[in-house]
Amino acid sequence: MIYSKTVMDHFRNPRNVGVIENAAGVGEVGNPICGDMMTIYLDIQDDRIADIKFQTFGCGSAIAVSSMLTELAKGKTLEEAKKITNKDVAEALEGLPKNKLHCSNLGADALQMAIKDYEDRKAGKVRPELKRKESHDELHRVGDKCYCPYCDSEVSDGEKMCSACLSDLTEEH
Amino acid sequence: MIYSKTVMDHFRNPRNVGVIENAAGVGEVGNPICGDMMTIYLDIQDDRIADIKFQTFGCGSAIAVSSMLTELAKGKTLEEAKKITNKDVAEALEGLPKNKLHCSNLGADALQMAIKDYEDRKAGKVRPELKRKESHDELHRVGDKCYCPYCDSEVSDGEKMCSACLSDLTEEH
Amino acid sequence: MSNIHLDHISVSPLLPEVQEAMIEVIRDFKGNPSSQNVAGELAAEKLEKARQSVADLINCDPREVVFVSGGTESINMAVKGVARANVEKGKHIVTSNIEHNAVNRSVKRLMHLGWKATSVAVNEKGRVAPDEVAKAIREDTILVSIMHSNNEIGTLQPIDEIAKITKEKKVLLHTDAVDSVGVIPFDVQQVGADLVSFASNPYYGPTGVGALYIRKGSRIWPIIDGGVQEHNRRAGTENLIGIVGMGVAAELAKRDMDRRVAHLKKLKALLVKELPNYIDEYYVNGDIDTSLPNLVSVSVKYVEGESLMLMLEDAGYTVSTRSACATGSLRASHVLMSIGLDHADAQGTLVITPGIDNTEEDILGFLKALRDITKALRDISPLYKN
Amino acid sequence: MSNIHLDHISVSPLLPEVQEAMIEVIRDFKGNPSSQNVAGELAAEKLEKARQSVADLINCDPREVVFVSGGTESINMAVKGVARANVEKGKHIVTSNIEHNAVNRSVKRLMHLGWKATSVAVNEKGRVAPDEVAKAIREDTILVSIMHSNNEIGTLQPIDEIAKITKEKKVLLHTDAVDSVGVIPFDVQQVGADLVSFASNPYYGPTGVGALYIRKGSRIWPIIDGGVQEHNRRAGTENLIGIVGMGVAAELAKRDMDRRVAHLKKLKALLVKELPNYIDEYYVNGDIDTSLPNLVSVSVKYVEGESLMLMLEDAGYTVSTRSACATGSLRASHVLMSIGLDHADAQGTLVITPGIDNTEEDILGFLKALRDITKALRDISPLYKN
Ligand SMILES: Cc1ncc(COP(=O)(O)O)c(C=O)c1O
Ligand SMILES: Cc1ncc(COP(=O)(O)O)c(C=O)c1O
Ligand code: FES
Ligand code: FES
Repeated sequence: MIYSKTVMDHFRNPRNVGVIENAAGVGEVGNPICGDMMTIYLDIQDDRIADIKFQTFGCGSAIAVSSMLTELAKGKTLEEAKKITNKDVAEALEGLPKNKLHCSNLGADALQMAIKDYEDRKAGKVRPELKRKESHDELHRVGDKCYCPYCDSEVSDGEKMCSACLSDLTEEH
Repeated sequence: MIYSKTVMDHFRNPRNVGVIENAAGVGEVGNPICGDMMTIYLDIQDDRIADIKFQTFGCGSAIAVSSMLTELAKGKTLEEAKKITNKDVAEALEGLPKNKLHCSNLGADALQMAIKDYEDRKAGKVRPELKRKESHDELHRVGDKCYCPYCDSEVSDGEKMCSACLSDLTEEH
Repeated sequence: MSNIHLDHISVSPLLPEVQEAMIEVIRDFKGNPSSQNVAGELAAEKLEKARQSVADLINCDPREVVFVSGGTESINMAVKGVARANVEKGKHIVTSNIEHNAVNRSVKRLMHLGWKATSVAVNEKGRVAPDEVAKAIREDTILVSIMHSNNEIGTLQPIDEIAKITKEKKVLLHTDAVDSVGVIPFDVQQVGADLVSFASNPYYGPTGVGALYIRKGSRIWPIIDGGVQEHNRRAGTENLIGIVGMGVAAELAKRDMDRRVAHLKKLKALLVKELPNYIDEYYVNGDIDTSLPNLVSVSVKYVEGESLMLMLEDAGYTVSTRSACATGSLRASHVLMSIGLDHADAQGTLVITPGIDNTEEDILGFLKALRDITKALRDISPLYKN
Repeated sequence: MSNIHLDHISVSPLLPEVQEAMIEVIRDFKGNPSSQNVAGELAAEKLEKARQSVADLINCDPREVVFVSGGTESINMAVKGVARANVEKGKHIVTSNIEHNAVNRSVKRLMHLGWKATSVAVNEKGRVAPDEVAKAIREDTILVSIMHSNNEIGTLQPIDEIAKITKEKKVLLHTDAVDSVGVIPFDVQQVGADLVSFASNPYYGPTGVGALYIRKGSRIWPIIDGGVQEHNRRAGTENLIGIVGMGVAAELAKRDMDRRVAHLKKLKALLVKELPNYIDEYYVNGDIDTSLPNLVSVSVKYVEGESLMLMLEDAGYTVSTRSACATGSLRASHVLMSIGLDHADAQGTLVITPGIDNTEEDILGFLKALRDITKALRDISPLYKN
């Protein structure tokens, strides 16, 4: 497997799968273009995540990220939960393949959106139609390196074309 | 071996090797650029080739060609000998590799030059300094096909450049 | 746990005869086919024997076969070599929108260097209409490159009809037949293409070896320059071990072709017939009537392909997927998009490619596993409302 | 009759360990390194293990190693790939006049497409002067390509000194090290080249497989486009059998390097020392002090190389020749011309390349055969007057 044992464990036996009816907060990210959609449902009691569930359409990495994220978040106060980053999730999973990093970028984002949704509603804001967040634009740069968003090869900074798949990179650079 | 059994036999045990002192006719062809030089010596009695010898600097094919040529010519009348062609020699050798055809082009040429040398001398012409005949210019076309004289690949007629070795073929075409 | 391999499009095991032939070369490796000595001549004989077997497989003259390092190099050589050799005539190429990346990226590379290309669209079964190809050919077109069979959906193209057009218009025709040659009957005289790219693994020979058929008289440049190997058309000391393997595989493919095709057709028919008894809400992609006998492409709605594939692997069945996630690319397959699938459905696409050693039991076992796993994944999918 | 192989430059037998490793892959051929499944991962592991062994052999990061189909492809990729990727900077290449045809013809191909090249002459020992390289570099030079060791005369080039120049002038440096890597110690950090082409057979691995070292950050384009293999730098399903063989050969070459070099040096010294006791009127070509330990080039006056070689083969000794006749070319070797041999002498040149299994008896036996055959051929040569 290209995945770590922990990833495979969460993928095969995902924790906290499902829907919370009338959830206090809901967050949705991703889109099926990248093959990846994630919905997080929160039950909040006393500013604490009493329950959390997810639904995911996505690859092994995306499912494992969702599962691990819910485990990390469950029981935490909202303040604590806000500090959970995508990096935390990836680390808890003992690493993700480089070309799957964008899947792991979704997990924490969905959680933060769900928390924001809860806070917005509490503040009496009209709940806007849930708009999925795309994550692809963030994928170009990982650490101090650039990767072609089309074929994932390393490209030099400033390059106007990916030399491998010949895609246009003028937007990125 | 890329050579037929007959070629190898004549190469390993060349017939009629050597020099005829004060030969009645001498013919020299080839040059060391192509790696190929051949000298034919004739002893003529009653318009008949009483003896014939050769010296050759060249590849297996060139040596076998020389040897076979002397066998074919020995004992023939001059009129008969004049009819010996390079093709006859190649056939008697049961074929030569395509890229060695130019070696076989030398044998009969050397014989014809030796006969001419004899006739010129008999006619009282001053014997000109022996000038070796080059054979490379003839190598471009074999049968109805053209071959690059530099790398021996087949080239289409009219092509200005060999597509394989990129040599200029404007002179040839 | 036992593993049932249903992913022959990714890799096929080597036939025992192929193995033995390769091992023999390995054990007694001592001639360079270009050397003028006894060992060299024996090596050259092996090389030429393989060339004859490969030529027999597609019914051509062995001198029209150039050995290369695989399907990809063969395609690169055909596309770039023809483009380079014919600049005086023009710089336009016609291709289709479901080609393998070896064709796509070769064409893209050329476009970056000033060539132009027209990509002909396929219908919802993945077929190219010969008319469309005819319309796309211009004064300055020097090459039409349309694949013979598609590696994701199996659809076969009417290359013979396209060949009539290209012949009339005096344009060279190349076909990527990597998944056809050795798998289904392929006679280059009937197919009519001027250049045919193919490999060895699809018919149980080694990977990393392939060939390009070049019809006599076709103008093409080498793309790998150097020594005089392959009649100056492809330089480099030969991969003799691989080439011998390819030769034996070709010989067996020709010998067993009818039997193999009949067996694979039977397995495919069973799979397609039984599918509705195991899952619902799916599509079978491509052209069922005119397609490879060893390939079934299924899009399972509401689930993603990589997770489906991984769970099937866990259950003992190896298949492949065309979901973006599995390939490390961020895009769904261009082939599935081209036949009109939406992104979510394309993401849930499995490519099932049985081989000659698979049985009907394998197919039925696979279907059971697919049923259970589809259910499990749909249960966690936000797209599935039941 | 027993055959003594003294032609390792043309082909070397596979080491037993290499054979076993390749046979193991053949027997259990079932994963595609790009596939996301157990078999695929095992295949990928084998691939990466080989990459590590190859990287260790030349002392680099495995990510700087791209597997290709041999020395020739590696050279084509380096020369053409760098040229293509750096057109904005310029279109001028510096090379030498004793390069292998893979470099020569790659450069010629580029020249046909508008690039310019300067070929630096070598001295009579076949050495390139770094000063000359410095002088040849222009504003628009994007690549210097000078071979590490010459395959006809064995001379080693001062690539490390040339690297200092190219580094300072910010020009990429490629070296064709096909006959050096695995044969003599080769540390890419010391050598300093940015791109290094090498193969596998020179150190008893299979033919048809090689690698290109690409120093991190070097601008280069792929020349074979398609799938995502080799980190998108070289497409095509991998020749796993060959690559595994190369990996094991690399491992053993590193392990046994000192012992092998010492043995070959001893054989070479014996051959060179004893030659005058067997034949007269000959030259040893190249730079005796700075050259490959496994290669002796001898020009025997008044005789032609192919006939010499064929008769030696008859007598049980395989060597190769650089005479035009033997290669099917009509020209004497450009390398021998470049070091100043005249045509006739060049035609009588033998390249004797002992291997690690040869003995001193082999060398002495060869010398005896050479003596007798030289005499026989001189006796029929019109050039020899005794
Ligand atoms: C110096 C040199 N460069 C390049 C090559 C070409 O390598 P290959 O035959 O592996 O393609 C060779 C080998 O024959 C060589 O000796
Ligand atoms: C249709 C098609 N074309 C080209 C290729 C590339 O062939 P190879 O992997 O042998 O380079 C493949 C194989 O994977 C293929 O299926
Ligand atoms: S969901 Fe996009 S790569 Fe995994
Ligand atoms: S003598 Fe020139 S090729 Fe034989």
